[in-house]
Amino acid sequence: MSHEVIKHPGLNLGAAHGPQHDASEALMFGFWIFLMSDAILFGLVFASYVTLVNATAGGPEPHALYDIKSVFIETLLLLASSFTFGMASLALKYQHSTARLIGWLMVTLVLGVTFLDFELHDFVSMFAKDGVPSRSGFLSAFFDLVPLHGLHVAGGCIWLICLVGQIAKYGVDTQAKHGVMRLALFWHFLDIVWIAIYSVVYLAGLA
Amino acid sequence: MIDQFRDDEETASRKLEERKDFYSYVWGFSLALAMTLVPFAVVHWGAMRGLSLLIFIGAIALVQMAVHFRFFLHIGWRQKREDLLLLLFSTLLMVIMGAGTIWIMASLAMRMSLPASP
Amino acid sequence: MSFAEQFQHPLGRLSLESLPFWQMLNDPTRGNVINGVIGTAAALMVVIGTLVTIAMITKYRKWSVLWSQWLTSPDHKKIGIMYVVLALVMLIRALMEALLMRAQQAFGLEGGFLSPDHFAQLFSTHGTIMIFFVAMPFLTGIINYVMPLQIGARDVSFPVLNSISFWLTAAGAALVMISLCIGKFSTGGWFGYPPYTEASFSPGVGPDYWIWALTLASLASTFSGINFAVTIYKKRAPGMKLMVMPLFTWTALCTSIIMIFAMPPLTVAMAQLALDRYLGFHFFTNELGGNMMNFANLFWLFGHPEVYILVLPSFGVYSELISTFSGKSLFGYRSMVIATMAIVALSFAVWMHHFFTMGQSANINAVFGIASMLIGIPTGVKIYDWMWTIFRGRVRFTVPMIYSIGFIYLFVLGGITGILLASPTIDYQVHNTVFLVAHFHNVAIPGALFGLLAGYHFWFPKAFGFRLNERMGKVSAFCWIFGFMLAFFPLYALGLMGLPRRSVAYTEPSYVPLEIAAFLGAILLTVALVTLVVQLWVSIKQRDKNRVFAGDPWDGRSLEWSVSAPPPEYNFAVIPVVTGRDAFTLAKEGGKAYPLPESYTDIEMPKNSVMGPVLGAIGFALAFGLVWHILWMVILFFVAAVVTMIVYGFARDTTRIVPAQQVQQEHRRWLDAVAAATGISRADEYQSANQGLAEMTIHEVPA
Amino acid sequence: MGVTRHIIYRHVGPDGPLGFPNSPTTFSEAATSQECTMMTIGDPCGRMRRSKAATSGSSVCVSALMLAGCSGDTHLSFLDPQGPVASGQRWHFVESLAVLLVFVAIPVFVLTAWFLWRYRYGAKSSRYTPKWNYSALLEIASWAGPVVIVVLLGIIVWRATHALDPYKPLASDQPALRLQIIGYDWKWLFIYPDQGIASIGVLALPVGRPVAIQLTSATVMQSLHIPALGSQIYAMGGMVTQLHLQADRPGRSLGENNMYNGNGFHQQRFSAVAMTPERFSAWVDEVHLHGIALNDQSLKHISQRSTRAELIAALSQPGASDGNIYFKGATDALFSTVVKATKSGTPVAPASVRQEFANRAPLAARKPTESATDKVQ
Ligand code: HEA
Ligand code: HEA
Ligand code: CUA
Ligand SMILES: [Cu+2]
Repeated sequence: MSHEVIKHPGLNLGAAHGPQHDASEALMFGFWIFLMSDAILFGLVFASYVTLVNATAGGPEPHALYDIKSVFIETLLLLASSFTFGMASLALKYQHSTARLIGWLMVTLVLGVTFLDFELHDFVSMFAKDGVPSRSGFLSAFFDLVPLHGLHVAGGCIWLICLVGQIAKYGVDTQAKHGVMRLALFWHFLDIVWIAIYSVVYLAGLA
Repeated sequence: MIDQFRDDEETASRKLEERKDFYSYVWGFSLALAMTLVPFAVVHWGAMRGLSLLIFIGAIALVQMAVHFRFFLHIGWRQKREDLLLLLFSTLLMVIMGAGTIWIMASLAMRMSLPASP
Repeated sequence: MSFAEQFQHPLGRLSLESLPFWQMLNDPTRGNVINGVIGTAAALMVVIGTLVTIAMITKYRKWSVLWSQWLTSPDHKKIGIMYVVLALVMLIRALMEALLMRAQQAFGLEGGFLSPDHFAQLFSTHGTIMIFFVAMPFLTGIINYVMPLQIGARDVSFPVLNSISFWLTAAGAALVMISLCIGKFSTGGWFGYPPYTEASFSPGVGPDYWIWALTLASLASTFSGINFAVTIYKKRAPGMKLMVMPLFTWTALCTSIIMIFAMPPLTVAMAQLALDRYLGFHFFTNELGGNMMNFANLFWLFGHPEVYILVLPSFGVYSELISTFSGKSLFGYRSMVIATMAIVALSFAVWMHHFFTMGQSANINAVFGIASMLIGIPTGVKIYDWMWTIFRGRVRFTVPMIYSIGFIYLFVLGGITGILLASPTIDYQVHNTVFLVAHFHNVAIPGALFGLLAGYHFWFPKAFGFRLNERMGKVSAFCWIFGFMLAFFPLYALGLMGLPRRSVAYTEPSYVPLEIAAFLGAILLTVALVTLVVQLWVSIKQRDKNRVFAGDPWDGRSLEWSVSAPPPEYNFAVIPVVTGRDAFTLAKEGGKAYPLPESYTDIEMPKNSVMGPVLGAIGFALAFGLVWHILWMVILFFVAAVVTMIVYGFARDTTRIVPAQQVQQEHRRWLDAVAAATGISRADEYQSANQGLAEMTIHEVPA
Repeated sequence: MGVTRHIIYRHVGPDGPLGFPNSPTTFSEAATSQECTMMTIGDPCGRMRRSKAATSGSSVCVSALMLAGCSGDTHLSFLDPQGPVASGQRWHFVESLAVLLVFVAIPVFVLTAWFLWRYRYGAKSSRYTPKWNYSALLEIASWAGPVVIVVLLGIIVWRATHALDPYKPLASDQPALRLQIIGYDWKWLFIYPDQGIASIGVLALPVGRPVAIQLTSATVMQSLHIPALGSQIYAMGGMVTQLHLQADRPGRSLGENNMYNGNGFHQQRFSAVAMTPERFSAWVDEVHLHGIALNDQSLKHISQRSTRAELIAALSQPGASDGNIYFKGATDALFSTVVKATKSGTPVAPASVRQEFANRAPLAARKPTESATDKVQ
């Protein structure tokens, strides 16, 4: 069993799921490619940020704007949500009860929404310190990069709600399974992007 | 009877697999947690400075990404070839594009500032 | 006026002034009248064209057929054809603009008849349309049609996504078209460098039209790329290993890879420019830390790989054609594949050669210059391998082959000028002169478009069941080739004489003769296009004489020739098993080309889906609202888009079954027709006798 | 000209850069106007004809200074080089082209034609090997050939790129002439900081002396290009690029902008006129005597979006009547002031986003420049 080739990134359903496992291969591969394309997108937004980080044009600088504690909490929230999503994936793979699957998904959702809430607070406090995107090239780049990740997370949250809705309506059918599996990839991927933001924007910015 | 036995064996192996999968997430989570905490502490309490700090942050970040890929996204050597190749190719492109951009922009910035004295 | 206020008016920035004839009526100076008349005529053509189309469809009661058979169809073959039709419609506009530009420049000594502003819109729309809404849809269409057939698949991996891609492209095209009727298009060229395209220098709607049209096209291409790549990786027929795939499929795969990775930089550039324009960010402005050089950097990170998106599928077509019409298997298959992959990799590493003159260090310039030249190596390998394929073959000078020969000669010249441009030292002299214009038309037309045209002639009988008129095809092909030479070779000389690109007029009398020659060339190109249209019309009239239902009119080599023409919606009654390269030729040689299956099974096919048209319409409306700052439209259609996708997530039961019995019936009917047909030799290819069954004649002729 | 309302700017000025009416020069009016007439007739390209806007008010044209520039055609191309940079580029171009034609084009052209003929369908006796698709020798040759060519070209390119880097000062025993160029829509302002003068429409250069140029733009991206003298380089707002040129002999070369920047783009041309050092200093003196003051007011006019002809009309001062404009009182500080001003823009202060947006000019109010230029065209 364990010598089986893993068919696609993320937790594989495994042979126990029969044709649903096989059918996931192309779908997951497609989504994986999409994520790679998205990764390039983020990479370039990062590159833009790096080229503009010194272009403060006399406006506020990273030190004056970033709140490392809040960012640290956000990081923990996201990390925890990745773990809880992992638990949801396990519930799916090992066919635990639907309630358990939904439960883990909801915990993940709560963590995600809390993250967004913290992030919004960060932005608002930056605004108050004249840290608005139209103030300088640096702030433009910041407000391109970090909210872009935030938007992705928000999209993930909406998707998550829809999946829960689908499960409520149709049970854990093929499409719901594939949905959860793709969202899992998406969620873990966003985590990786956040590590880059955490390190490049915040830690390095305050270093 | 034999069927029953086979089923039991299968459940047992699935149990085992589940444990393995579960610990993969636990490991991933703990490692990631550590790698979030350490650079945070270093920056927050100013244990390092300048370039070495930047390198440290960067290195830890890379390791943490690898950890996420391994334990959360389950990317490994038993992967289908195209999944792994895709990841490597994307990484290559990201390096070319990112490094190229920074190289070019830095050169331009250097050569285009207003000369100090006329 | 604040941001909120800008968006406050229910019609946003829309007003009567946005109509093309408004200025002419209010201020009837000579220049305004000329521009107004041309603009109004163009707008009328769009409006009338649309109305006539709608009227005709209504008159012949074709709406429901159109809707259920085409617009909502997830069938890759139909989507492919719709892409090509879209390309053709857009081509008509872009070609007319090209003609106008050439006419303007021919009379451009001291003025001409167009205003600079009008001319700027012409080159901007022409470039944008040709790249994004002619070449891209055309090649995407051909890949769509041919690739699944070549790999023995029933459809692409994500048929509905395919339809969505098409409709997003169409929405982008519609946005460019409507800019003729309402408002103006950008004047910043196809790459629209800021700060010129920033709100402070181009406050109008033009750049916004351009931004959103490109964004739609870019999204669509990303999805197409993903779709094709997954299809090729996961849906090949048994035995079709990667190194067995036909070369066109290889190039389709490589093109898809470029689409997947080259579109993000464009999306980023467009998004950042939009943020600058709409929300006052400072990515590319002069002031407050903006850095327009990064726009150039991002755009060409996309732009250079993009030109290989344009040319690679055509390389694939040439490979198929030259092998087929030389009656010989392709020389150096492995080299060809490696070369194609090398081009993909290199294409991402040379983008800076588009701005050698921006001022970076000589080291960087030299590195990127030499990297650009490296592309000459794999490209050269391809050229040589095609030559070795002809070598010791039996070449039939059919229309596609004439295009291929024109390609080899002209593309090598265009490639050479590319190599010249890749030398920073030379580029410092000819950058942004018409020498550059000559270069890229020289590679884009003989390289990309000739290939697509050749592919059109090659696969037309497969798609529609009858052959195109050969004689007119030849006339058209020669007009293309010589028209091209006449239209663009003079530009090399003009560029060396210092004429900048995008000049509406000039003061140098010595430019005139060359400009006139180029104008005549453009007329000849128009003749070529007209001939092409007439050819289509004539061929449709004569279609009964030229039917090739059996499906293999040219002694084809890959799987698409092994099914009927046109193929059934499920492509293959039974998925073929592949044993090696040139799968169909192998089967023919083994006498197993038309096997009779023992049994048939039910085939599962995707149901029609309204997602494509609906998302296309929403995308169009959203973009339109953004362009004109119509707030309610933006909100409404943004919500609509989200809701649509959510609803689609809840859709179940999206497939239907084609019963085995129906498959059997259709397949048997075709097999009977094949049995009834007589095989013809290659000499009789263009006779009515060609019913699509090739006589197997492989007689080696020893030295 | 009469056919349309376009005013295509002709090079009225270069040969007579100092078209000051009644300028008390050392040259007699009679002689110069006679010469003008003569040259007007003799000019094969009709370059001496003037657009109405440009000539109005000009009755005298002092062209003796520029005789050399007048004597032939404008040099358009680097294939007709007037200085060391352009001739280096020409040599590199010819060399590369030759390599490519001889080793790439000709073999492909000849072999393809030959193969096509020999292995045409009707040819019964030529060899036919439908299955033959591999030959190690041919494969190696197909890869190795291009590799060799690229290596060869690569060496040439590496050397040429470094040798002809536009940032690299030219070797010379004379000190370089400093020049600062600011791109405006749609004209270039040439500043001679050490001479304290400036000009629009004509760039005067002393022969044999390197010129060290700094460029910037007061508006959008532009590209300065004088083909017969040397490289082109972008000029960008808030940034400074550099270019080094030299003219070897007296003559007039075409200068232009190669980066599209709006309606007046094609009129953003000028003449680069190389002259002997003596004439150059005479020219400088002349400008000092008769130039317009380069002050806030004239700068305000210059920075409008206008063509040179429109600018002349707007300045409505003598000293601009030959189609070129000359300024005295140019300071060294002007260039860096423009760079800084463009870079900083108008700082925006507000603390809240709402106010931030409120500060942006209304779109409607930003329009007029376009219609203003439409009129002229
Ligand atoms: C694929 C790209 C493409 C193609 C095909 C063309 C085709 C043509 N182009 Fe253009 N052109 C561009 C891409 C292209 N162009 C770009 C990117 C620019 C730069 C814009 C800018 O400055 O920003 C430009 C700019 C440009 C200029 C402005 C030059 C300047 O800046 O000074 C001119 C001037 O005359 C010109 C002329 C022509 C002419 C005469 C044709 C044609 O007449 C040549 C004939 C080709 C065709 C008619 C199309 C091919 C035929 C088909 C696709 C067949 C379809 C058939 C079926 C579907 C069955 N082009
Ligand atoms: C289909 C499109 C297409 C293709 C295939 C190419 C192919 C190439 N292009 Fe071109 N290019 C464009 C479309 C294309 N280009 C466009 C649209 C622009 C302008 C955009 C704009 O500004 O608007 C442009 C601009 C452009 C520039 C920028 C110039 C400038 O802005 O100043 C450069 C510079 O290096 C360049 C180089 C090349 C090179 C080296 C190749 C090579 O790939 C060519 C390789 C082919 C050969 C060399 C011939 C065959 C080879 C042999 C027979 C083997 C032996 C030869 C050697 C070893 C050398 N191109
Ligand atoms: Cu020469 Cu006036
Ligand atoms: Cu390129």
